[in-house]
This record gives sequence, C-alpha cells and structure tokens, in this order.
Amino acid sequence: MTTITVKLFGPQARLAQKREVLAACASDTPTAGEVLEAVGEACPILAEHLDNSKLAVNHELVTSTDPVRTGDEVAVIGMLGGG
Amino acid sequence: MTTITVKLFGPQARLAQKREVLAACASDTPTAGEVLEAVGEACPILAEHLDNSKLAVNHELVTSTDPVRTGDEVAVIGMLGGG
Amino acid sequence: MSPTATQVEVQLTKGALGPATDWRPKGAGAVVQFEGVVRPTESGRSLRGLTYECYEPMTSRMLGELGADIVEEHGLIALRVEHSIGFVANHAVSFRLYVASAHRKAALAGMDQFIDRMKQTIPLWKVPEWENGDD
Amino acid sequence: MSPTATQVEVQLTKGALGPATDWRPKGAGAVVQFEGVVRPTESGRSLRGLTYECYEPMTSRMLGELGADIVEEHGLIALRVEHSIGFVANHAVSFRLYVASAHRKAALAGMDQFIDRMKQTIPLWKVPEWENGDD
Repeated sequence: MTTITVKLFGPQARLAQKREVLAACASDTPTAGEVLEAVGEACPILAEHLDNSKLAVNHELVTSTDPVRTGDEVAVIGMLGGG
Repeated sequence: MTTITVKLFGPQARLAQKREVLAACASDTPTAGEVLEAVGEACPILAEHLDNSKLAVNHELVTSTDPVRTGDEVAVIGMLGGG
Repeated sequence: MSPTATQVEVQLTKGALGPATDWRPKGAGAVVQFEGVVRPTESGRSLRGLTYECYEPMTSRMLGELGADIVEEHGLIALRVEHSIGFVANHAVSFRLYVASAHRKAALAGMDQFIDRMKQTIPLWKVPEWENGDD
Repeated sequence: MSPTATQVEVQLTKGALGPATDWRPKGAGAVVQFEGVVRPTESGRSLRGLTYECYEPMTSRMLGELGADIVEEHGLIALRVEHSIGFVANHAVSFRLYVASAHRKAALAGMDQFIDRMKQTIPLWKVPEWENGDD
C-alpha cells in the first residue's frame, strides 16, 4: 500500500476544488495507470474526467504501465483542448 | 482596321521595354482576343508571354470574345505569380 | 450577409511598408498577420530589391472585392491588406495581410486563400532589380 | 539539422501579453503572427476572462520541444511563442505565435500544426471566469 501525492491543474483542480489529491494504491510499486485510477477513487467527481489525462512523473509524461515511486513529483496532465 | 493603344505593366513592360503598344487589328470591331494577338504581333518578344494574360477594358477584366472599342482604356493583365 | 466596407480595408503605399499596427477588430478570437519580406536572391541571382507596379484604381478595387469574397466565404470578422508600390529593398516588408475571425482555422484558411487568389487575379506585378546592372 | 536554441523562443508572461514586437528573423520571406484574444462568451455564457495555469518547468520545456519539432518538420527559419499565465480579461491577448520561413505555405502549415499539437500535448490549462459568480 502506497500513498502518492498527485497535483491537479486547471479545470480538474477547479472541479475537485483542490490542487492536490492523495492517491492510495494497493501496490507498493504502483504503475501510473494505477495511480490515475486511485486519483479517481479519492476524488469521484474527477473520475469521469480522467479519460484524456496522463500522468507526469518528475515533469515527464509517462505511459500507464510506467512505475511511480514514493518521492516522485506526480501531476495529472489533463488535456481539455484549452489554449 | 483599328489601332488600339494597350498598356503594359510589370515584367511584360520590362520585356517589351515600353509601357504601351499599338495593336493593329484587321477588324473595325475587334474582340479582346484579337487585340491581344495584335499585341504579340506588334511586339514579338511578348508573344510567348501572353498565354496567361487577359485584357482589362476600362478597368474591368474581359474575356477573349468581348468587344474592344476605340477610346476604351485597354491594358494587358499578365499573371506571373507575383506578389 | 454581404461584407460591409468597414470589414475590408485596402492600402497601397509607396515604398516599403512601415511597422505593423495593433489591428484587433472587436469580437475577434483569432487575429493573424502575414508579412511578405523581400528576399535578397531569386533563382540564385542577387537582388537589390523588387519594384512593384499596380494599375489603379483597378488594383485597389479588385483587392477589396477579393477581400470581401474571402470574408464572406470563410465567415471572417475583418480583413486588411497593405501592399507596397514602387521599389522595396531587400529585407523590407512589401505586403501585409491581417485577418480576424472568431476562430483560428477560418483565419488561417482565409489568409492562405486570399494570397493564392491575389497572385492569380490581382493586377499587381513585381519586377526583380538585380544586383549587378539591368536584366 | 536539428533546430538550435536561437531558432525557438518561449516566453510565459503573467497576465495579458503586451503589444507585438517587430519580430523578423534574417532570411525570412514570410513572417506570420497569430494572436489569440480572449472572447467574452463561451458556450453562450458571459465571461470576465480566462485564467491560465502552467506547470513549470515542464510547460516551457515542452513548448520549446514542440517548437523545435515544428521548425524541423516544416523547414522553418524560426518560431517564437508567448503565452499568458494567470488571469486575462476579455478582449486581451493571451497567446501569440510568430513563425518565420522562406515561403508562405510552410509558415502557415507550421503555425496551424503547432497550435493543434499545443492544445493536445502541452500542460497549459484555461479556466473560464464567469461573469456572475463562481461555476
């Protein structure tokens, strides 16, 4: 069991009304996909708005099978066609 | 027999080394096509550079079958992809 | 709705164009500005610049008509075209087109099509002025 | 040839962007400038403006990488991107992209593609600030 602090931005942060979520993962060595799923569980209002989101780990976009480690800086990068 | 004064511009004027050509047409009521042909006869160096040219008569583009009358202001509008 | 006079502006200027203006029509979400700059070579030969010729009032009138067509076809908010007449030296701006629309795609498509058609249909000519002597 | 740092410039600015600069890289024949202006309505609702958020240094780094990709893919001379961070009121400019190339078609295509990809891949978000109260 690992808890990862995950940053939120933009519309997702507004929706969640917070800038960070604590994602509780069953695994000690969660993948990015598992962390993203845990974000949705920790913050159900976000769950349906994570389809087009990726995680950034230490400021690099990762794929859902990449590992996330305690101490990594993790952020949800939600693409909503802004700009 | 009609002689029409025809203005030249841009690369065509440079090529002809003149800004006006006197186009001698057999017909008393020449068409724009006949005037353009007469321009090529009066200034042979231009003849092969008139394919993409139209005439403007009184500042309106005309088609080759439109009439040209004495006293009209006539110009060769050569399109060479400039701009 | 056919475009009104205020939506399309045409300006022919003697010599190189001055600096761009802060052109930003009301309601625009996308404002695109295109500048054509005289390049120092053409077909591998060195130029001093280009000389542009027009045939007024036909040139301005046809630029205005083309602008109105493009505004209507692409649903633009406004369009402004500036073009040099006479000699323009290398590295100076001889052509500037501004297009304003609600959204980007229409602005870019309208701009591209305006320039394509301008080259095909507008009585506006350029003559290269070669670096060494006449042509 | 991979683009050099001097060919791509990225600038994030707090609040609305200032006036455009006379950006005209050496050798350019076509210089295109795109401005994104905040519009006063979205989905029919009135806005006060938009708030933009970034995630530095990732945002600047990825904008620079995207710019370099576009310069290389379209054979551009240079590209410069300016974007607002924080609140930008209606009618103000929040985004400006400059592209310079030898010829027009590459500049317009590169500009269009930069903006498409920016919206899909860059960590840069906008949040509407509605006219009446919160959302």
